[in-house]
Amino acid sequence: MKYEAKIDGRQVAITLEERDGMVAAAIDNRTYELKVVQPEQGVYLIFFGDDVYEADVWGGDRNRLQVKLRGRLFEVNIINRKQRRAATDHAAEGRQNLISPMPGKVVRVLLTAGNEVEAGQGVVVVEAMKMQNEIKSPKAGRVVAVRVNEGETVSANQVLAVVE
Amino acid sequence: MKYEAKIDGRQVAITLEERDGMVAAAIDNRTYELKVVQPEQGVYLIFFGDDVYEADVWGGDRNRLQVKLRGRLFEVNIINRKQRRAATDHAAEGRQNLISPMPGKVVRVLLTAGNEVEAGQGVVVVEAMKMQNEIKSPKAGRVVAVRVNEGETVSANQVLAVVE
Amino acid sequence: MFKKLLIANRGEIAVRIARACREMGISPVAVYSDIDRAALHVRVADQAVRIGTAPSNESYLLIENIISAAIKTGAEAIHPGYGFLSENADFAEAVERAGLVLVGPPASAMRMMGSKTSARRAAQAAGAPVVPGTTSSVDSAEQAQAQAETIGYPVMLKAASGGGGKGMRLVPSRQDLPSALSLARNEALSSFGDPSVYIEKYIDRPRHIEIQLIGDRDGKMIYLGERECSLQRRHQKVMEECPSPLVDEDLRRRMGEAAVGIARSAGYYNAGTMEFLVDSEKNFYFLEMNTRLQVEHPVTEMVVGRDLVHLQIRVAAGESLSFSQDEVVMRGAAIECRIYAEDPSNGFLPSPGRISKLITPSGPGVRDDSGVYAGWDVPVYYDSLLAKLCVWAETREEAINRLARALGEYTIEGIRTTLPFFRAVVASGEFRAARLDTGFIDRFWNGESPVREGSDEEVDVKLADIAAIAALLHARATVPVTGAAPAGLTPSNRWKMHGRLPQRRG
Amino acid sequence: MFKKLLIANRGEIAVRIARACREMGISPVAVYSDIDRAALHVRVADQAVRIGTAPSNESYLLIENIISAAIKTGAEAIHPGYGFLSENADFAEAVERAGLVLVGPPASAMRMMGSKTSARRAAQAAGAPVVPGTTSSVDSAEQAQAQAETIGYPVMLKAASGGGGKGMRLVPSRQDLPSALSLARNEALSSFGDPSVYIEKYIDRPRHIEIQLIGDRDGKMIYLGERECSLQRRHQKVMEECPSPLVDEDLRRRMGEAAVGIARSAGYYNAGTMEFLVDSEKNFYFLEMNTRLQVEHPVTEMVVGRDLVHLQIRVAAGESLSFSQDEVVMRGAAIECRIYAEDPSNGFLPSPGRISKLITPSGPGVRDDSGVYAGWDVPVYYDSLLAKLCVWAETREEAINRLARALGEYTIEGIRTTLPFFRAVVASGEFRAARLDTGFIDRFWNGESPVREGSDEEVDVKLADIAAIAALLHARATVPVTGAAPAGLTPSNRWKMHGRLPQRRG
Repeated sequence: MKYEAKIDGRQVAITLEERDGMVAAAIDNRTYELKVVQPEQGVYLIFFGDDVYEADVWGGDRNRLQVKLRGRLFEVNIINRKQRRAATDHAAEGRQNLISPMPGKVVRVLLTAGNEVEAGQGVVVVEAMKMQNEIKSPKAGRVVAVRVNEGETVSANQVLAVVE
Repeated sequence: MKYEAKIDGRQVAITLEERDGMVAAAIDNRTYELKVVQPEQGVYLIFFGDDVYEADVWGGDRNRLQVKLRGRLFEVNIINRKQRRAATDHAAEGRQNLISPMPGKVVRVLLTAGNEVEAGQGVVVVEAMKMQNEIKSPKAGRVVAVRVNEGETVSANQVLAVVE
Repeated sequence: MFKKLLIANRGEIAVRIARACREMGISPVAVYSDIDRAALHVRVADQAVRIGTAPSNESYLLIENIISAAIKTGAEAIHPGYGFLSENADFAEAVERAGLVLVGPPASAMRMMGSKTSARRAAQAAGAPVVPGTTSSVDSAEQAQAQAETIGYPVMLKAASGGGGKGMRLVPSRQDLPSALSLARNEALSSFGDPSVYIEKYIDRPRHIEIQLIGDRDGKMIYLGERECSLQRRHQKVMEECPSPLVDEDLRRRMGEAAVGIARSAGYYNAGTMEFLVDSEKNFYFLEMNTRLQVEHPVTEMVVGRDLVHLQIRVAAGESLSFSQDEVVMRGAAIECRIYAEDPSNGFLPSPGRISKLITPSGPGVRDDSGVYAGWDVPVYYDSLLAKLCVWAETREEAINRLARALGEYTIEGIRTTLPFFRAVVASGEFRAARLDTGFIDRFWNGESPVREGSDEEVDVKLADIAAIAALLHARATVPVTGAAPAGLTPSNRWKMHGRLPQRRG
Repeated sequence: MFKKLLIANRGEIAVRIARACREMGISPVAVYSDIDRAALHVRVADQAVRIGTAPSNESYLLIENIISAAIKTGAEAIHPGYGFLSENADFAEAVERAGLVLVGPPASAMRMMGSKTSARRAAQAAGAPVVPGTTSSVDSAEQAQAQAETIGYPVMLKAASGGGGKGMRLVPSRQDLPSALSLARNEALSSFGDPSVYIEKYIDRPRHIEIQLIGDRDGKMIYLGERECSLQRRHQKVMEECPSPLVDEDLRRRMGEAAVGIARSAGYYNAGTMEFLVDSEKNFYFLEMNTRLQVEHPVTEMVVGRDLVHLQIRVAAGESLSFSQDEVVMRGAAIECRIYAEDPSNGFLPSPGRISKLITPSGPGVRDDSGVYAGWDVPVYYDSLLAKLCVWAETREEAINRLARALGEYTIEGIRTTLPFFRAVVASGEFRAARLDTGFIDRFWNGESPVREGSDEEVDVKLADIAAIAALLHARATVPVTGAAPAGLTPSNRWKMHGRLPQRRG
């Protein structure tokens, strides 16, 4: 099977096949013949020649898998066709939502609808885990709408404001 | 519901009911009103008045559940009617199987069919984890049959010999 | 000795104090908010009392609820840990009024040393050097700007009742002051219930070095060496060492004696920490006193070989210290990493949520003080500290090597943590060379990843490939891919997938 | 220093050596039998070579396979751990012939000190006191009976190439000798490939105390204090301490110097241990030398503050010891518990199988050296040691209290272990009073449970009740009971069952 993936942002093409209990993989022009055992859920012990690599994989979402390997953390996205289209759309200009990256409480709204905003300028302050975090505009432009009020509890990925 | 149980060999009668998210239990004449949360699979955090008890329960077999509580290990058997009958049978006299308590390898057979045997006398030596363990006769009598040969691999609970 | 002790805290420090109680034959009593009902600090206690709802000002900061929990359970003493009520003199007084013992300093000393402004006055009176700044809090932007003008920019804003970087802001110039003051006052109010903020001169690339003190009620006061706390982010410590690579025997003795002098003049007893800034010429300035146990106390414990929480409890119970200053011997080097639920690849944003897997390192010279477990849902309401990883070795270099090994073993899944950040720090040449100052992290970490110092390209590509293959195997096994074979790995006879953890029956 | 090192072992000691390698920047290479393919020691390695099938004489004891694994991977040195080939002089010579370095003593010294009979002769020649017994192996029951007659019953049978209690038998009287000899020779053959057994006088209630040595190739030999190893079962150590409660400065110096003298006369270098029996009058007798790292080395590391595996590797790489005898300072007290997969409630029978859950203790002064993980299937083929729990504290009493705390935290589910046994030992007054001798355990443990010293009846009943309720809740939730409601706990809104660990998707 052929796949595309991003490893820490770098895109690669992967071919992966199993035969006779071996895994044969090719990444760009590099080929690997591997044996794999799974000592625990999510843990892959990969034998490559005399080398052994323990990879611990987590993240239910295949778009953002975390792989711990030799004390390093890699982020891997497995891309399918739909996502490729979405990724193209995402790069488009226009309105953008200001998203809360974590659950928390809105302690201050710094700008209101109609305000000019610069890229990186704080729009809303969300408190979580005793830290006040300025949620910043991803682009320069104008605040179209602010969707939250001070004192309000927000969840992760909730839209706080819209800028264009 | 009413149950019978053995705690470290001591038999008790238990009544256990749930209402309004509370657990009401009575053991012999002692009554308990408890709140229970389950932080992990198999772990029961039991609130009894101001006391809190973390109980870690394991053992798939309800006849031999292990409960770790305040750094102590309890063995609990939940008894149902069938088992009560079986328990009575078990106490009966007559032929008894000599069971290997663990997997291993038979390194020596000490007695053969027809030999007299004393209670506690070794019949078969099973090696496991680099230890040689004499499997001893539970009673005085006669060896009826030896079911294994030297060098043979045995599994846990396999019958090694029969004495009567 | 006490038979029962209430721990007025949560998280790793509550667990650490409960461990000390168990070791001393004292029954530990926990308190908890609704959301902490199944928290680790409740699981390790003998008794546990609900004291309110999740927000800390409705539970862990409620003096009355905590004291009535102690009375109700028959606890004779209260250990406040750090944070929450640990430096609240009103709480200390209330504990005493209730006929209970606070494991901490007397309320009077806490009041004098707990407010940074009066502590500065006390240090000056005791003849110790202090950083130039205001000795009282500033209320308006205008007043602050006037004060800052005389001190000279850049200046620091600091919460008078504060600690842990909360309510603290660096102000580079005049126009930044109003918004910084407002943020700092807000944070101070929310964290400590007191919006007071004062101004201090900002010392460029300072070392942040502190002296650990322990004193008994008979007036014996001993310093237990220093800690290097220069690695900070947002003015919050993230990594601490004992001893400081900068401090020699002479400086240690001078700082230790200054610290003892200040504490004595305040009538202090129990554990406390005197924080100093040290400039590039090894001049030291009194910064503040923490009138409680510090987060980073384990590095001192490992090097001096004494248990600070045991000592705190003994002193609180009226025992005298059984050793003298001469008997304090430092051996080897210890380093602590604070494992926060923050995402270092995304500006250290908080990352609360469910921990799906937890593997803690162990083996020689490794200590993990944790407040979480696999399956625990890290709440959004409290500080993001999950655990503290400490290592000890014969030398600083060996301690760093051991730390790298232990960080490699440490696995937390389900939420983002600062583990990847620490792995990068211990690999950095600047850290190994002990070129530490409070600006280190901002220079070292660009907000997403370390500023690279060069690495082996070929090894990197191979590791990345293996990572991608593992991710693909995982994705295939767990989430069917459009167009891909639905099954995961087909087990062969000889190289079959080793059994997964069996599910419990039922 | 070496770039790559092969670890010719498995289990906890292989993991411990791999950790040292990581800390020293050395790439660790594992070897494994088929059944150990997913063992922890493989998981922590950089490279791993299959060396045969499960039985150790078809894998871990195959000299040729191990040496070719080292050559194939480019390892420069081999660390044998303990057990297996660690005291095999042929192996040591084969390693040398292959142009590799053994992390251990020279083959000549191993040969002289490794056989207990020639070691006894060497010790006698060096003027050290020895236990009366034969200096050569006994082959027939008749010969053995004749020898035992002159020594006087009871006598001990010991494997000449042995260690760890294997091939060792106490013989109370003449008629017990034939069967004991046969069992001992069988075990010796199966464990060490050498059936030789010798006879020694049995000393009643002896203390088993050993001196840790480290020497470099330049002839510097240093003793690193003693270990108390009197707590034994089946002549196998189960719990060790450093320092020994019996040993004072004078006895330590005398034993240390005797140990150094014997080792010097054998041309010994690297780490080794001189074992002594000490009788009730503090007379010590040379017993044997272990020409390798000991299982119980961590207690010495914690008290002297030096890493023995690091030192071993440095010395093997030709480095000189960087410290002198005077710089060896002992601080505090450490205790080790060997967590075996044995069932203490059933005569300590082996208990191999799948570990379903594993929680290791941590916090101040706790070290866990483990070779297993949750989900690992402990094989029947090897020694039953799962992990070593070590604690350190300022005094022996505090170490015992800490050990009790850590044992309480330790959880291993799925198989039976010696944890409940250790919990009983640390609670016993005899152990706390340090009334230790090699007969302690037989007196203390009746084969199923501790010989009770009295306990609080009311607390016991309440705990037992809670345990029964928890078991019932568990059984209801996981296994339907005939006649019972099929469901488990019905979650209410306020006190609902806190979320279980979510299953991975797929």
